[in-house]
Amino acid sequence: MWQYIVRRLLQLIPTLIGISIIVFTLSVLVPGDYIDSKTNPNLTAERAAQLRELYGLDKPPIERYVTWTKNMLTGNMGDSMQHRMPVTKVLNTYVWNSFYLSIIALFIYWIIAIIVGVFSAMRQYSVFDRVVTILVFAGMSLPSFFIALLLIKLFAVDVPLLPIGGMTTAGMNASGGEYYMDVIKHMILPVAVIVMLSAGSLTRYIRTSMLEVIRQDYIRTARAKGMKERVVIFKHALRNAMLPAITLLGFELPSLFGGFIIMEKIFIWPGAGKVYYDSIQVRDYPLLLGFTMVLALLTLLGNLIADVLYGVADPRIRLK
Amino acid sequence: MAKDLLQFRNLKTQFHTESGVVKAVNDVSFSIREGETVGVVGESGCGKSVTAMSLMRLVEAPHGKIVGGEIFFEGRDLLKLKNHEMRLIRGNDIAMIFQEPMSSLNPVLTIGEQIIEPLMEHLLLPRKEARAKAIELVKLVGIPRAEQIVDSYPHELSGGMRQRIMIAIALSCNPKLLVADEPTTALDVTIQAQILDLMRDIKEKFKTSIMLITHDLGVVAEMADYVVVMYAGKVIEEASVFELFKNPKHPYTKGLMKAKPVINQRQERLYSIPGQVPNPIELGDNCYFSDRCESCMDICKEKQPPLRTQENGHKIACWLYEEGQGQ
Amino acid sequence: ACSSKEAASTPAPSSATTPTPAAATATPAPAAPVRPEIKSDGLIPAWDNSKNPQQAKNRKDSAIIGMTAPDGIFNPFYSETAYDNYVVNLIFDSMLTVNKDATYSPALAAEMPKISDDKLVYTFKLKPDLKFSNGDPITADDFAFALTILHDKSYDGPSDISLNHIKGGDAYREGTATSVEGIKVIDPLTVEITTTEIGATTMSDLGGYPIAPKSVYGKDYKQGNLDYMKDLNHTPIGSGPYTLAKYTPGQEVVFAPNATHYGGAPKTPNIIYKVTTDETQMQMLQTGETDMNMISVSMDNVNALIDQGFMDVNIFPTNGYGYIAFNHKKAKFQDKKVRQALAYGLDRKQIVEAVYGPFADVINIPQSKLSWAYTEDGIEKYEFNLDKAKQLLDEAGWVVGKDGIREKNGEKFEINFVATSPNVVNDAIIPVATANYKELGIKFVPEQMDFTAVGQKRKEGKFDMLFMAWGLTPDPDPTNIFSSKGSQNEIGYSNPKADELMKAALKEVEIDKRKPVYKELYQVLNDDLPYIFMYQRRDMWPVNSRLQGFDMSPYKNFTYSLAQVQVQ
Amino acid sequence: MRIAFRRLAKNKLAMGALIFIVLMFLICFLGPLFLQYDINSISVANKNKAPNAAHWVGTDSLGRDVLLRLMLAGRVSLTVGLAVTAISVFIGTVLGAISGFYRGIVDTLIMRLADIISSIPSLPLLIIFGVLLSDFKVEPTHRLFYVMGMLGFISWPGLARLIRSQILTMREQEYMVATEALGLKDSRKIFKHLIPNTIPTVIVSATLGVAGAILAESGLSFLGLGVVPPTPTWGNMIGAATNWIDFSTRPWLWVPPGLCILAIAIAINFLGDGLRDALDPKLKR
Amino acid sequence: MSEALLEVHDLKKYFPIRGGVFQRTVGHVKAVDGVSFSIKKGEAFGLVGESGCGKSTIGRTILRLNEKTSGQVIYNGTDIHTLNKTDMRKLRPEMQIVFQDPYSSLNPRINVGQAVGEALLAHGLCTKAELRDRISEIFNICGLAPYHINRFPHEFSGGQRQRIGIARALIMNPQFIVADEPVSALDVSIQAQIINLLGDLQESRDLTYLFISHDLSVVEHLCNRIGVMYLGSMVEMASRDELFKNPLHPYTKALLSAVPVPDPTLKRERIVLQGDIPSPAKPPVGCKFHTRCPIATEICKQQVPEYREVGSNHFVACHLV
Ligand SMILES: Nc1ncnc2c1ncn2[C@@H]1O[C@H](COP(=O)(O)OP(=O)(O)OP(=O)(O)O)[C@@H](O)[C@H]1O
Ligand SMILES: Nc1ncnc2c1ncn2[C@@H]1O[C@H](COP(=O)(O)OP(=O)(O)OP(=O)(O)O)[C@@H](O)[C@H]1O
Ligand SMILES: [Mg+2]
Ligand SMILES: [Mg+2]
Repeated sequence: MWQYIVRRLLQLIPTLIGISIIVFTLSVLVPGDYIDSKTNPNLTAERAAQLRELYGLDKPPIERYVTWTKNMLTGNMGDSMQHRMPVTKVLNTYVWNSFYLSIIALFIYWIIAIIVGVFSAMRQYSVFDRVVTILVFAGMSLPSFFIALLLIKLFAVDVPLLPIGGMTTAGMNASGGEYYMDVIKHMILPVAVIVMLSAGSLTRYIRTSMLEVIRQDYIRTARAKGMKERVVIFKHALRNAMLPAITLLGFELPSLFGGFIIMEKIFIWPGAGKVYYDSIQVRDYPLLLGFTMVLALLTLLGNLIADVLYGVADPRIRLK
Repeated sequence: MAKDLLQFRNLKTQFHTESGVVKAVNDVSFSIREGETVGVVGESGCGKSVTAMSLMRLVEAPHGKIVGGEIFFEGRDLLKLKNHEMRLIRGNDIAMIFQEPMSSLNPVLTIGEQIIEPLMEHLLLPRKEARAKAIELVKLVGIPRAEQIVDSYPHELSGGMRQRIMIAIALSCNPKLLVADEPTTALDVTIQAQILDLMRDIKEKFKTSIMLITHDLGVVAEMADYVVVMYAGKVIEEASVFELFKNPKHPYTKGLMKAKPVINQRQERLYSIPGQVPNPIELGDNCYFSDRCESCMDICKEKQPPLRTQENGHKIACWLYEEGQGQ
Repeated sequence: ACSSKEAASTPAPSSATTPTPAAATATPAPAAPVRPEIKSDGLIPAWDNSKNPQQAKNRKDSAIIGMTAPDGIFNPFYSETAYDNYVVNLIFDSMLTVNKDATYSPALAAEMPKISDDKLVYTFKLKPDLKFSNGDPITADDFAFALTILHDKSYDGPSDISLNHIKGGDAYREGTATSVEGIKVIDPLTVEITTTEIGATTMSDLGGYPIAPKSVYGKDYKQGNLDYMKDLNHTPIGSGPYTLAKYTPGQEVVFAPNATHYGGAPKTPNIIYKVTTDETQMQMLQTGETDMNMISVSMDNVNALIDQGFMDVNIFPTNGYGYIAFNHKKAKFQDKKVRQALAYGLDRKQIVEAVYGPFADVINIPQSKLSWAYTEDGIEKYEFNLDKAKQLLDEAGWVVGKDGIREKNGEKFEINFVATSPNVVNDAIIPVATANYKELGIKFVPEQMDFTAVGQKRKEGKFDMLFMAWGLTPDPDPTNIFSSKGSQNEIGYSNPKADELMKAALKEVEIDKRKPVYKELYQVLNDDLPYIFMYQRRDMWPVNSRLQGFDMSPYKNFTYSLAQVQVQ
Repeated sequence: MRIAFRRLAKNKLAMGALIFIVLMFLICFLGPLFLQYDINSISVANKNKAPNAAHWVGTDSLGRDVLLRLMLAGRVSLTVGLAVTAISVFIGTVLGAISGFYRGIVDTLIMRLADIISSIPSLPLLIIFGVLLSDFKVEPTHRLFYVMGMLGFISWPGLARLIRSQILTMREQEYMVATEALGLKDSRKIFKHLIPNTIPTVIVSATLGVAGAILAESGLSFLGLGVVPPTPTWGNMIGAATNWIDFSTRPWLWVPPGLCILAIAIAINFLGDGLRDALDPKLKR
Repeated sequence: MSEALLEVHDLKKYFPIRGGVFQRTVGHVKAVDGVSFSIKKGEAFGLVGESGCGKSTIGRTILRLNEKTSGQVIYNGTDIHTLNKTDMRKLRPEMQIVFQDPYSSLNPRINVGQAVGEALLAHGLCTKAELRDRISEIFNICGLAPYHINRFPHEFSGGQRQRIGIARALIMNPQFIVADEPVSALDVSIQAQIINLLGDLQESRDLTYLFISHDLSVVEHLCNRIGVMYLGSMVEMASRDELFKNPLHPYTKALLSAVPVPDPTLKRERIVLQGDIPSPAKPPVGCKFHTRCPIATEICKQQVPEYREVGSNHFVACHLV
């Protein structure tokens, strides 16, 4: 197993190089650069050339790639053009906000999805199952902004219980407990939306694998041992049914930090999603590339962790 | 005579399949007394396992279903119990050893965990004690390196080891009734002997009744007090073990006795009953064995013989022994 | 001039106007509130203050202004987006300040600068005893410093001071001089600036550069290296009415009053810029989470705001216009008749009305109706007229072919229309133009792309027609856009007559002398049609009626009067 | 296989769903022929009308008939939803199965490829793709097909990993040892023995994918991929509801497309459930 | 008898024991620890021994369903473990196996007709048209009915599944079959039928068996030669008659004495094995059987007994013989 992990970690290197080449190439191919994206028509050709030189955008792509990777290796992701500060600092400013939101939502929707998925499998084709199915697909079929606006209308405008958006009350100066309460209040709606959107598909996956598992002979054995139905379901069946879900858990790692573009925009949550999106819009390559590489690394690690966990959780698997 | 612990009364279990209804258990009645070992033998596919499964109420829903009859256990009809009441009986009062040990063990839980569970559930042992007991049980069924085995997974064990684990689980709570569906098929004779001894000990110590399903007539002879012979979903003969082995009456039973190879009595060719079991979907009103019976009569092709008690408490379902029909 | 290339759907927030000042509407509340009529221009006053939500009423001494998130570059030399500029405007002052009608008056300057007779030398004089918020005095050195570093080789901010042609500027940039020759500090309050070329906008440009304490911004300065500047982005120090109290990225900017401000301490001590987005800015106004916000104008939005009852709704023309550009490098568009035909043949009124209702006007020249340079004299209106369009096309030699498509020299008349997306105007142009041009016998083939990609297509000339919008500046000069060598003239438009007129207009400094030149220029452009000019729309600033005292116009955004605003 | 179809045919819900999907297609492709409105005709006077006799589902902000747009949108959305899902499910299943089956170097290569694809931000990729299509002068009406391929291509890694993980477990089962003992070819082992056991997951992934693909398409139109206005899609019709006023006062603009997506997603789900049950030997109803 | 079809030389198969979260290898189960024997063409070689002693592992390693740890398996002159994938696959139809656990060796989603027939098609051994007949035929021989063809594994009883496993092996017309407990779940009548069948095939087609079973009566009936295993090693090997008449190793003796007799009146003396059952991970030094051997002496605890020929073709590993 150690050997496997070490080998996988070594594989990260070529994979990351591959990704870096591809994303860099993409950034070269994407039409326009930061200067082009500027909304300043006063820009003369000379001035534009001066700026490109200052940003190093006039150099040939290969040279830029080499400098960029060299800097990356030393942990220097360069300066964001749009934010005029080091990319690491920009990320540090926004990524954690996304993380808090995601991690809480993640926690909630995994629990919900597991419980609901299990019950709709247990009562397959019951009314409960049908209703859940329809709700799941309603969540999938409606764009995320839609649910967000609906909740805002219900709980922030018609009955002003919760704030419409933001992470803290404007101009608030509190700290400590009061501050956290305020943040939590602002979190409720976005978390609710993320949960509604994400729990659905997970529920379906868990339901399906539960359906497969509960008909296995060893479930019969567990029943024959007189175990409580709860134990039969949540220990014997769920353990096996969760195996595929581990893979899904691996995907969550990058999304924990990547943010949710639309959610963050609607709820004015100062997260990384919107910053990332903007970086594409204005062709802020250092930020775009830096963030992409961070996410790529997280994706790779997430998958690696999922694979390792999978091998641990399912003793039958032999990873090679 | 001890009183009946378990009674099957006209049990009927059916499976709905694509091509029709399989009457796997078709009107089966017999009983098991306290402290008694009842051997169930019969043609492969005749419904032995399904009978046992029906007793545990574990017939696979939705296409398998108990469609009729009663199963009385200590005076209560198991088929009428609520689910949670049934649960308390399973594993505790009635324990079962399944025929297929591989698929019957949970692949992602360690052996130990699977043995510990019922101990904690029914005997309310704390985990540590339960584990100690589990190791003890594993040793009891003759598996070496018990300490390691409890931490390993089912797929790492040999067929016989898995089977013994199933036995250990079944024995763990000292059930009143042990349903053993071919418990020793994968065991070599020395271990088999050991296991059989173990079962006998338990039977003596706790007055456990055993329903022993097996093909090995030797095992039946050694273990059973009473034998039930099934064929195509029906009981065709039952008697005490001595009576049955001394004096098998039903032509099928006779055939079985003849077919068994015996050590040091090697023949060039083994006897086997000619013909095939009838299709359980298209069962008619005839005696199901009539096609293969050497002494088939006209009535056999028209009417089913009832199960009737003859002398020595020997019950047979065969027209040969019906008054006015026999030779 | 400097205008800004804007995606037509995003309002250009740097300009605004209120013909009737909001303060003037503070009439005593009538007994039974009456819902006012919709106006397409001007102020629709609040009519039922009782609806004002408690949340807003609870804020006694502060105002919350909603806007798009700033990037956090609160450095007067580098701030670039409108939203960063909203912040910078409150913290920094410059020599001159803009008036509602696009003229200028002194701010830090004691008086309007003196201009030499040859129109090349400008003398700026500071008010005496001015202080920055950190207590340092404001001196001529600070002004000279500001102008100097804009010349630095490593300066990569948005300003382009080279356009002002200050003497010795190029030498400084190249490093052959250690100071800019044309910037001379005469005494602690006076600076004399010498330029090498006459420029109509030089005075307003020079007077508009913000002034920051050299003691802070120039402490680590070495010629050719401005790297240290980025560390100052979050700690601005200036002389404006407010200072920065707290900045939470993506959330809010909190300001504190600056008692040392030359105009005295602001009347509303606490200002908060709260980040909002399109989807929820209306709701936030409604619940009182914000007091004002720019909302895109439409019948729906105006109605909804009036319904709220407690909003003073300011509507005024946007300082900018939308247009459909031709690719003049393509042969078919070099013929003026074709361009005119395409203008006549497009039902602009329908498009504009569909998108903006009464809140936009079809225009025919590239200038705001509020500008002093605007004219309707001798301007063709290009009213929708398919027959005229057909006739012009026939004259141009484009005849209808067998398949109903016009052709000339074997070339089919097909228009590749590149549209930015998402964009509400394009959503209307495409169906209308497809239908209209089909009538003319022209195949209209639209495609959509993200904004920067369209910009790239435009640059590379890979399009036939495209829709975009320009923002305008107080000064009407359009040289960049329409002169043959204009930096933003990527579409290849060229008209020697127009070039000449633009040059002439810049050689004059007085408005009266420039006005007739622009009139002629607009007549030429109106006839020649470098673009199909589409519309000038409105901006809308709803303000919670708690806040009184705003004085906005398309040229003077809300930041300039914020210090005078009072909470009722 | 034939048995499976027979079983499927017996499942009323699944058949109902199938008929519904076919009907949807028919209505979307034939329906517009029966309406007298034209997609390009906009009418300011008629804008934002609630449902009425002339416009059964009302009109939009440009005065266009919503019903007509709904049907035209359905043509695109249905095709896109189904095609993209089919492509990504196909690639995902096959690659996932191969990867899990062979492990070792093949697994490494495929999974690293999956990693790379899931790491590359799709937005720039799609922007470039849009520009390329434009530069190569691909007919705007044909671009959709390329886009479907592209979307399908970038969305397979998730399913592939899921399938792979299941195959990893399955390949250790005794019945796979049995196929080895029988000397079956690898392709047969994969396609006949392993993939059928992953059918439930594949079906879930496919049913979830359809709605996702329909919505994803709306994002693509903005990048110059996908359809060009005035052709609508359900995704960008429902996108109109981002506007607060439309959202709160004009439900006819977004309820119908929303319902269409929902209905198609649920129908496909029922069909998928039916298919899964039909293919499941242990379940007979 | 003819020349050896299969030769096994010093075959070893160790399974790693994993422990801890990261599943490091903490030891090895020596499932097969240096076993040699050979089987002649047309011979039925019986393998008996304690449960878990490595019989199935030998069977699977011979067919290369496990990779060996060391040793050689020579089939028809070629070392099977050196073949490449394609050659191995080509060889497969010739060598078949009946799995010990019939249920798990059947794919739950493939109906049994297909399960039995697919390999025939895959190897081009019959045409599609013939297939159904071939399956019906083999089903019939194995005591299954044609109406079973479209059913799925879970719809069968244990014995029926076992017969499906046998049918799947036999339909290929192999040269060599590893039969791992092929009749354990069958009632004696069908068992007899199957054993007769195997015997017939052995004669008519010169079929060779490695027959693993716990049922000594069956082994006696079918096999020409028998090997007795204990804890991964062969402890005794002799022809049928010799072994049953003259068992030499104490384990073999214990085994024979433990066979249950189908006569309830007869209570026989059994040699009951006492003592700890050793672990294949840590086999005892000296003779592996010494911990349970009723007649063990000092030397047994120290020295590994040599596996030697004591009579004509009678091999045994015991110090005391
Ligand atoms: N799930 C099922 N669906 C359909 N038929 C079934 C199912 N389970 C069992 N059967 C049928 O029911 C009959 C009885 O099966 P059962 O397992 O009880 O046999 P058995 O007596 O235990 O045989 P064996 O000795 O071979 O284990 C068989 O004919 C079998 O094919
Ligand atoms: N995959 C595996 N991983 C680890 N250990 C294994 C594995 N397979 C078998 N073993 C071990 O190898 C030993 C021999 O197993 P094998 O299955 O060959 O026994 P057997 O002789 O066939 O027994 P039985 O008669 O009970 O089937 C056992 O101790 C078992 O625990
Ligand atoms: Mg059975
Ligand atoms: Mg075995």
